[in-house]
Amino acid sequence: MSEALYSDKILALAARKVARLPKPDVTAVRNNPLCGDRVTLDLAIAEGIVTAAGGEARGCALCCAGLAVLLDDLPGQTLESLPAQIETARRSIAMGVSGLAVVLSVLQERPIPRPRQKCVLLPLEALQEALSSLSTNTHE
Amino acid sequence: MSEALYSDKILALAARKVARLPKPDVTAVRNNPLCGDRVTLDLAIAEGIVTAAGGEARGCALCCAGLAVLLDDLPGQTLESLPAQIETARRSIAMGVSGLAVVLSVLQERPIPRPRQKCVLLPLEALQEALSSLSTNTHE
Amino acid sequence: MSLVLHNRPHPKADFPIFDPAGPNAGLTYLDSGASAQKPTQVIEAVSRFYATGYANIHRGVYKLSATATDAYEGVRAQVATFLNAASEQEIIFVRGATEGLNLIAHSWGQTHLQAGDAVLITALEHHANIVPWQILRDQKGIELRVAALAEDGGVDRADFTAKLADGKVKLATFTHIANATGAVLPVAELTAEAKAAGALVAIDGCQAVAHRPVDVQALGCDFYVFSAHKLYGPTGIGILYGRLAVLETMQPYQTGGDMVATVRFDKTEFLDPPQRFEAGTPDIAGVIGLGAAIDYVGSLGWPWIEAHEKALLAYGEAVLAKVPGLTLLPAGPHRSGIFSFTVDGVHPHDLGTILDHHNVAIRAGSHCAQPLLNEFGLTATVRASLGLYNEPEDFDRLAEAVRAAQRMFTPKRA
Amino acid sequence: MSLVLHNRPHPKADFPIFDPAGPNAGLTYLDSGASAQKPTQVIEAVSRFYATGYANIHRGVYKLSATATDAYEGVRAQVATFLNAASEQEIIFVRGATEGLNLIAHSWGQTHLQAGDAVLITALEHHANIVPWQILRDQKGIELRVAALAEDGGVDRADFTAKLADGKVKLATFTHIANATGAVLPVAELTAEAKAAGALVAIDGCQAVAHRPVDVQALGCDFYVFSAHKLYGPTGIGILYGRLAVLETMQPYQTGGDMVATVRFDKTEFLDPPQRFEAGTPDIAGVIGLGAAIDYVGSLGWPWIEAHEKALLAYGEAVLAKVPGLTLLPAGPHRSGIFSFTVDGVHPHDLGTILDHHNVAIRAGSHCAQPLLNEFGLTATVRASLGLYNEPEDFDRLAEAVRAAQRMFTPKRA
Ligand SMILES: Cc1ncc(COP(=O)(O)O)c(C=O)c1O
Ligand SMILES: Cc1ncc(COP(=O)(O)O)c(C=O)c1O
Repeated sequence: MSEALYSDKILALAARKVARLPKPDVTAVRNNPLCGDRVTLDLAIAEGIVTAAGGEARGCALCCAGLAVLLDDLPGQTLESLPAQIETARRSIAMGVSGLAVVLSVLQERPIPRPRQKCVLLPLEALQEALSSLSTNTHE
Repeated sequence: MSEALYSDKILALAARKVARLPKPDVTAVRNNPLCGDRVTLDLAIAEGIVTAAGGEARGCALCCAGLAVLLDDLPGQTLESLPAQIETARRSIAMGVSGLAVVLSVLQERPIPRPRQKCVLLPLEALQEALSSLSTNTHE
Repeated sequence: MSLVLHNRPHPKADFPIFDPAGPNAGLTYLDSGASAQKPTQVIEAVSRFYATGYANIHRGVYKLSATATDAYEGVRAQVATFLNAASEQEIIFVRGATEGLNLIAHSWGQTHLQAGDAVLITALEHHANIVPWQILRDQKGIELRVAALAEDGGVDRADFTAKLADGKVKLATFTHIANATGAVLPVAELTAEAKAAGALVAIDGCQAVAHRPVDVQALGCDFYVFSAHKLYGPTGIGILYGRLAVLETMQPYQTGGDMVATVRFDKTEFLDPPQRFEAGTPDIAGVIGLGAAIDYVGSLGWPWIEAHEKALLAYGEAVLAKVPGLTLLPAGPHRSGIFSFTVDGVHPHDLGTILDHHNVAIRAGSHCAQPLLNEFGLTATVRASLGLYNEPEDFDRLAEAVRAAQRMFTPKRA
Repeated sequence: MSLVLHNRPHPKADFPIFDPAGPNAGLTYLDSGASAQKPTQVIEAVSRFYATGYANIHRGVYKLSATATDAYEGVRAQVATFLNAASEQEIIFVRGATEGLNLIAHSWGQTHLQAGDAVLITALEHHANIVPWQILRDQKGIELRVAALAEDGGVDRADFTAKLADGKVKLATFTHIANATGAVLPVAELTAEAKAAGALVAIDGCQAVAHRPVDVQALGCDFYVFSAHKLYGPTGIGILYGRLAVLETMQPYQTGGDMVATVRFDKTEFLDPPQRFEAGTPDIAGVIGLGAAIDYVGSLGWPWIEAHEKALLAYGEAVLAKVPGLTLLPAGPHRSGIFSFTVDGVHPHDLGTILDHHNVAIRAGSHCAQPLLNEFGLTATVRASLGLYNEPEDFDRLAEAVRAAQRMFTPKRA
């Protein structure tokens, strides 16, 4: 009857107030159609580096905590380094072991049960979408 | 390991030579699409009475025996009485008990296993088709 | 409250999943609306069939195959009796309700519907009774009408009537019991109304067959579908009942072996219903298991099952009413077997996970009924649904676990 | 002849249907081509799942459902390995081969074929690989071409080549092993030829998967279908392998729950393959049983299975050759697992019944391959087909029973 998944740290992260950026360079929105959850992610970027990140989540605690961690971790990262970090995080989550790598390091403590992995992934998917819409725009 | 179904009587009936009528009043053909068997039945009729019956079967022993019995039994029967007799025979066969009633009395001795009932029924179906084409013609 | 079943122990003991010495000891299972657990009688019927009587059916001349065929066809007759169909020819074995509805859309809809016709559903449908009609709409240019949700969570009867008025509706198809809320629809009245307006009627009985007797002739419907796995039977098998006169006008669905009379490369002739609609080797063992499930339900009897459920519903409603911040979705004038709710401040998925930590299995999400939840302004709820093995205590455990979740999500005062 | 399997007893002991103390004692089962018997390992995997791990999948947040989902998806990965598919996304669970072929005809054929296109089959097909294409032909005005039977009972390769020549063939679909004769088709060569001519290729692997390893990537085919019940697995489940790039271009088949991303009354979005093609609650227990069947076959290993079959075929051929008046249908250059024959003076159905009286279970009839039998000028044969539990003695019993039938039908000399 372990409720370990919902550690105080996670609950605090989930309750954290997050805010949209006033003038983002790129915005991405991802839905989880199965539960109706939605994550919006804003990035400000200068010279290939994330200078600020904002957003909002309508979702469960895991989804909100995931976004909060992401917003903490993103500023200062190079765009170049992000795809590999996303991939690592995705794989760790899927493996059911912890080790959510750099991006979601706070969630490392507990394996995420499979039915809930999608919740944690939603903010990452928004990030991925933001990156791909950036690169599309660059090429145009 | 009873081969009772194939009694000497049935085998003799199955081996009996049967012949088409030269000038039938009605002819019906029925196929069993599942095994390719085919029964042709000819009737000569006068004043509502079967005066002669002939036909041929390309089929298994049960089908051929069924036709032979039918050809024996039909002459002298009133058309009126046949539908009820067909129905009785059909029901007895389906019940898996014997008692094939009037029409197939010789087959009475052994229950016909379900997968083979269609074989015995084929000549009866030909008879039914002959009767219905007769009545259609009459009404025209 | 008395839930005693005379002459036998409480049926929960028939379900090995609840074995107190087994791996799921202490399980509170409140997800029978998604799928019901299986009694030993069903599990053993299936394994006994494989172990002692297995053969493919319909084509074998040997005893084993003939006996298997008799057993398979015997269940067809049994299902006809279970639904009070006029004949066993009206019973088609399908994979489940989803396939049954798709079969109707394809084999009846493709030939009988044309541009300008309408199909009427309700706002309370499962995706399985929405999407096949959308596909038809997009392919054939028919109109898909949706009878609105009433304030009380039932069907808006006036809207249902209005949407039949112009006579364009050729098929009205609705759920017997809404899987996302437990609302029991007045299916006999809706059927009579739709038939009077010249439409055929299909009923999605998925959530009904395990909870109340169904009489398709009394209902007067043309089609009725359900899945065996919600009736304590195996997965992979379900029933499409179709009125024979209607089935006879319908094209085949899947094609191949077992549904044809003659096959030539230029031309093929099909068998009559029900064989016309059962192509290929069916789920023979699934059918045997469904027969055992119907026997099992029959051994308890509807009076006990209905009384048991009535008592459980009353108890559950009382218990849930006492949980502050819990909002129950309304289920119209009559509720059956299902409570769908939200809890202030706790997301349904978090709630689901925390309930699981308390060994309470419920469903969280949209319950394959996104449009209905949207009507309530929601995207997800938590749903507790009942089976005949549930006990009043299950609601106590549910409520306790909900309170624990609430405590977790209440901001801590320092 | 040695049929010893090192380190374990002969696998026949794994199949409870042959229990010498059971109701089928003495059974000679030679109808595995219609459906194979099930080992205890499969029967118990299914009942254990129901008894200890059952829940609906994909939507539950609780452990039982997550574990069931993992088991279900684990079998998808296992099947991908079994067929050497590039990814488990290429594995779609269907009811059986019949549904797999119908799914291709509908979801690929409806969108990718148009009047003037052709589909190429062979004269050796099961009805399941004929009728769906006839339906498409009649609906869409495509041409259905049939590669002829060769003298030796194989495919007429020159005719196959000729029928591809004009580039109109968009899909070539053929059986791996002909169920009515046992002819093994040169599927790798046929596939290469059809692909070179610009066609996609579907292979009906029903009679192959239990007899030899299949490598869809080595074959180079776009689709491969089979039924679990012929692979010692449960009824009600089968596999459609589809190359991902092709699956991604295909429309849904059945629609409803579990295959949609979002549903609104005006518009619905579908999930990616394989989910796009799996509407509704699948045969979860069937999938678990299929996994156990693949494990079982793996535990024996292909070397043993193939050597065992080779020995049986040689023995069977020798025994049947000694029965006067018995004519074996030719099976091309290679035969696998099946003997189809007629006996002078004894109708196949009578023969089937008499063999049954001798406790020998074979199939009599057209084997859902009427066009092929017609090519041989026949409407029915008797077919003996092999499983891994067969022993050489089974052929002795078969031959003895055939002789008994011949004696019965020989006119008695007074
Ligand atoms: C070659 C072949 N194709 C297709 C089928 C159809 O398989 P099922 O009836 O399991 O769908 C069979 C089985 O009879 C077969 O042998
Ligand atoms: C009302 C209703 N209709 C249809 C279905 C679909 O049933 P299945 O998934 O067994 O095909 C369900 C089950 O989820 C249901 O509750």
